[in-house]
Amino acid sequence: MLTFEELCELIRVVADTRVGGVEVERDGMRVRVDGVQVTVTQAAIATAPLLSPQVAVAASQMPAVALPLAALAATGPGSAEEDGLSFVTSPIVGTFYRAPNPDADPYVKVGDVVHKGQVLCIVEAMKLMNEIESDASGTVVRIYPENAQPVEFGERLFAIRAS
Amino acid sequence: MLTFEELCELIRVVADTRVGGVEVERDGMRVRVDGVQVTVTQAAIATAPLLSPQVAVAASQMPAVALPLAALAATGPGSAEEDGLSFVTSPIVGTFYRAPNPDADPYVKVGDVVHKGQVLCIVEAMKLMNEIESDASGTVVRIYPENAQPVEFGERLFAIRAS
Amino acid sequence: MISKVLIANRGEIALRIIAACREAGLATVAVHSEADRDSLHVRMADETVCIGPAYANVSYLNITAVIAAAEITGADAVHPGYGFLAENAHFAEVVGECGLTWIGPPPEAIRLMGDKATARRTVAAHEVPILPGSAEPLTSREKAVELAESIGFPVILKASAGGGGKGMRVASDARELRHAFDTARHEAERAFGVADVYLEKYLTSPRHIEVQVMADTHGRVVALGERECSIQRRHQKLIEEAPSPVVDEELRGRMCEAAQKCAEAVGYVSAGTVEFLYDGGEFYFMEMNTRIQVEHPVTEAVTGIDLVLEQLQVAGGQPLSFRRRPKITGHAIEFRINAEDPVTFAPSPGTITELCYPVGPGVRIDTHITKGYRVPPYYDSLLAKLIVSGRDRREAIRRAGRALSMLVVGGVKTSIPLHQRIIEDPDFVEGRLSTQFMERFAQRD
Amino acid sequence: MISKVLIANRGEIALRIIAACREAGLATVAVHSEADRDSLHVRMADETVCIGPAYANVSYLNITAVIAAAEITGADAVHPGYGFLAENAHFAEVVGECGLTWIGPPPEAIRLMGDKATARRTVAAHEVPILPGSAEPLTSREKAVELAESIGFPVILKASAGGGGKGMRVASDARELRHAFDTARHEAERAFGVADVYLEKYLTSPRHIEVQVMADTHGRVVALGERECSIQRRHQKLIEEAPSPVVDEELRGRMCEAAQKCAEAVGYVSAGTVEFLYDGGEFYFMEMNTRIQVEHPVTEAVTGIDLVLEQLQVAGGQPLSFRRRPKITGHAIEFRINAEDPVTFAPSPGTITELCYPVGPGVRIDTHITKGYRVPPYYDSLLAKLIVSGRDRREAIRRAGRALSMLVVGGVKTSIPLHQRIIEDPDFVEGRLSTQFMERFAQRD
Repeated sequence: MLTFEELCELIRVVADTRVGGVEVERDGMRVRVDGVQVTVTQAAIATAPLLSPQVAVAASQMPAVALPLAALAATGPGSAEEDGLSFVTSPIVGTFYRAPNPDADPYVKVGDVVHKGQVLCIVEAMKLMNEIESDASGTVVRIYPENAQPVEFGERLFAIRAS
Repeated sequence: MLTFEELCELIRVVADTRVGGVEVERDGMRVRVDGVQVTVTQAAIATAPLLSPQVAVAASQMPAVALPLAALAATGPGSAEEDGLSFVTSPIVGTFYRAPNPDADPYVKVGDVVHKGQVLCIVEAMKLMNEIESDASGTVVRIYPENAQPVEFGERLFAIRAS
Repeated sequence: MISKVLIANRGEIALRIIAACREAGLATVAVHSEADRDSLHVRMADETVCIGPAYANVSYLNITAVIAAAEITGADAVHPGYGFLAENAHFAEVVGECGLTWIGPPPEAIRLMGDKATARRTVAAHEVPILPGSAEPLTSREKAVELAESIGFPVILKASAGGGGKGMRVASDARELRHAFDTARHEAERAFGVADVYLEKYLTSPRHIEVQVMADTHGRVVALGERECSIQRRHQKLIEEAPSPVVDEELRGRMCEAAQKCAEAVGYVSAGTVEFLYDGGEFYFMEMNTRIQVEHPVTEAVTGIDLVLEQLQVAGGQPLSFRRRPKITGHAIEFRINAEDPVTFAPSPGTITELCYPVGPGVRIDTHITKGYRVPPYYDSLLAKLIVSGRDRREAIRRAGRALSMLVVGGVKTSIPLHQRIIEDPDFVEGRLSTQFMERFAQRD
Repeated sequence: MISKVLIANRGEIALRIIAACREAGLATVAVHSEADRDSLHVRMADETVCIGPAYANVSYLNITAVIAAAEITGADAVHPGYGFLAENAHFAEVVGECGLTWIGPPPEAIRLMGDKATARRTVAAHEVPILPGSAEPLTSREKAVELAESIGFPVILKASAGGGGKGMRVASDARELRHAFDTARHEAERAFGVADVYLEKYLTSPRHIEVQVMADTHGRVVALGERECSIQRRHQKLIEEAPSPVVDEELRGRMCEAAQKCAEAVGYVSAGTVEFLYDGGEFYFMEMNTRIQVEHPVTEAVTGIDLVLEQLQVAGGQPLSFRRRPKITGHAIEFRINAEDPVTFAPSPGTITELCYPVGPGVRIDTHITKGYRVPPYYDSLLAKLIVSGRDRREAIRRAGRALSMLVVGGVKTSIPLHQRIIEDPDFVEGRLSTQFMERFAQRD
């Protein structure tokens, strides 16, 4: 069951994430944490995996984009799903290039339909051009870095909506 | 179940994070801490002034004696009311004596009915015998220090139930 | 010998005294107000006694409560720290009358040095240089004008019983002096209960340089070199350093000798500080502080001597651990980290939400704050003392830059940004200091 | 000249390097794993780059990621700290090939000193005393026995490529040696990929005494005196001090000369440490560590020199700030505060729920922890280094008692109670130290 530290942490998570509240019931223990504002709209999907599976998240108003990178990266490099979106994150540190060379067309642009395994961009590190492949199929809805911009490990590169 | 320190910590977390409230139920103990803005039913008199959120501790938990001195003393020297009890606390640092001299009878004993202004004990400081008067009328239900024991400022000396 | 010390103070100095007691193998009793119940000095002491409500006049300044706390805990000595009751001769007497050891100078020395006019007369009789002025309290306005004209304007009027800037008035001609005379007497009477004022030549831009002394009960008095404390704001020191950039070995010798004479003149024991004004190559006695001072760590840093530990040993009857003036090694600067608005200087109480310490060589921090600590609004605004040291002044300043930039105190406004600007000021860097420094700095800024 | 330093490390040493960079006026880039996102070194750096997941082999040990982080931030120099990639000659080479300045010794010096048998041969050729043993890797079991019989048992087998105790075997007679020979080779092969082992006379109860050296690119090599690091547990140092209680000025001169020769023999640049075993009045080369060390602060405390700052200046092409061996002033002791169970020594990760620092003179704390910090389970257990100093060893130990008792680290178990017991041990107090100290201490305890 929840330790005391976990309980406090839970409250902080509720406050930080601005979810409406949390209720946990198990082994004769019941915990309910009401969120910061009482008004409530739609369910949070992404916070649940952060907490133990016994946590029932009642309601929330958290938009997809507000997810901290930490939560994302915790799922490992590659993609992270959220609201039907997949995120392709950088598996390495380096410089992001949208095209194989300065004169070429970009690999993809917003609106393109891509398939799993298709090359989306290049991340250059130590003069090596690393092709980054999509690990989802769908439509590119957003490209995060500018061309030739540095990217960190775990940084979001593309958002793809499953088709 | 929750220790007293944990309960206090919990209240602070609720206050700091500004969540709506917390409810914990386990092993026959139920604790509910409502957040800062929400008005709430019944208040524990001694703790409330110290902390901002309103606290309702239910059932068997937290007998009067478990209250920290801090909560008490915050109400100032003299008496602090709680559940129909008045507490006479020491207005000075010194040594507590139940009688005017070693051969005399104690001023009061448990079960005695006292009236406001009646001398209950002596607290000696720098060779001065300071008579401590009751600021409530009622029955003495408890005498906290032993005879000739040192007492701090704000320390409880007597519990008196209003008659 | 003593075995259990009651610390009649709070904050960083209470902790500092506990630290010295631990090294000396002495038990400690912390007294505290209700507001300081969760303070670090309470937590670190062996025993604790709540002596009253938050306001100092009913707790830390309550002599009966402090003495009663010593009685009920069986403490056999009292260390007053600085501020509060530290320079209260009556308290020191009561401590002695109650059979407790006072960790400080004899009450008569406190009383004598507490009367500024008497102190001035006393040290002058021992050939300590003083500024030209009146030997006795001034009896009339015209006597004052006559004297001022003979020594030359500007002059300053000071309250005999004074300190901390109260009752002081500067006059640059006879007209101003006539006006100031009544005002100063009135202010002195209101602040200290005694209207007596005396007059001195006024230096417009002197340095404040003070000498640390230590004396034991075996008749040994040693001066430990000087501290430059010219960086002040409203008579409150902000930055102190040792040695002074302007004092050479010859001058240090003369100042230390003068300070030693001051201490000897009053039969001094324990730690004390003789404050001088320095101008144009000469120094003049200003006053003697009969207690350990906030800025004692810079002297500790350049001498290697633990002054508070020496106080405890001296109080226990032991001789000083050193026979003569210790060698000064390197340079040390103390920055007072106050909880205050860096622009308006208004006090800034609140909760410490973040606290990170600098790493690396040459840094000492004396503080009672921790993350989560609530700075109470009842007491002074000193949060911490940052003391940096290096092989020379330049290195100490460089390290100060690093340490100030890595010291993070969140939740309250502090004087850290002010210090960061001061150490980049060319006058500061070059050591061109005077008590007018902050005024000029504020104008330039 | 360099202007922006990438720090290829974490924890207290990353902060220590940031501190030195701030004094040198250099910008800083922190790299970090996902687990260290909220770490203090990340917060204190000018720029930060996440280089990989929590596990060190895919982040702090990932050469490509570290170099790429330097590239994207425009850093022009790399400081490796200690551990991780600090003694990886290949990494040092890659740094150079990428046009970045390596803040450390030349890769060849790292490589040569990394091969323990080669290092031994090299320094012996420069008249640095070594223990009797084999000049080359041993070719057969019987050759080993023959040699051991000529120099006398006990002997120790060591892996040529080794370090940190792996591949080591002690044999007290021919039978044990025959058995140990195969085991040691097997262990060496598994641990380092090379089975080569060599043999040395084994000292049963020596002291571990090391000498700090600094060299610049202008051919100047200076030794900065010794550190005694005999208090170890499983080849991990626990307490280090300077100077050694057993080293007098004559011996110090000889050891420093030997250390200087070791550095000169390999064209050394930057900070390095030559480790010696000391027994019966003689000392013997053990190995050279080609990096800044955890215990460098004790040398800083007794010399006044900022070793990390010197590293930065040397890397920028400047000469050392001192020409000859600095004077040793006072005594300093470092205590490693690890997150570990004080009885079982098992690592104790968790959240720091409480953190209070000691006050008073002679205390330095280098740490990356703050209240609320979560000690990640992925890296080493060093939480903080407490360095105390005093005018002599006795004073340093007394101050250590005070500082250890006032240092409060809540939420995880630490080595503080262990240190408190050690400094009361009569052998420790008298300076009777050897690498067997902890073993005996544990038995007595």
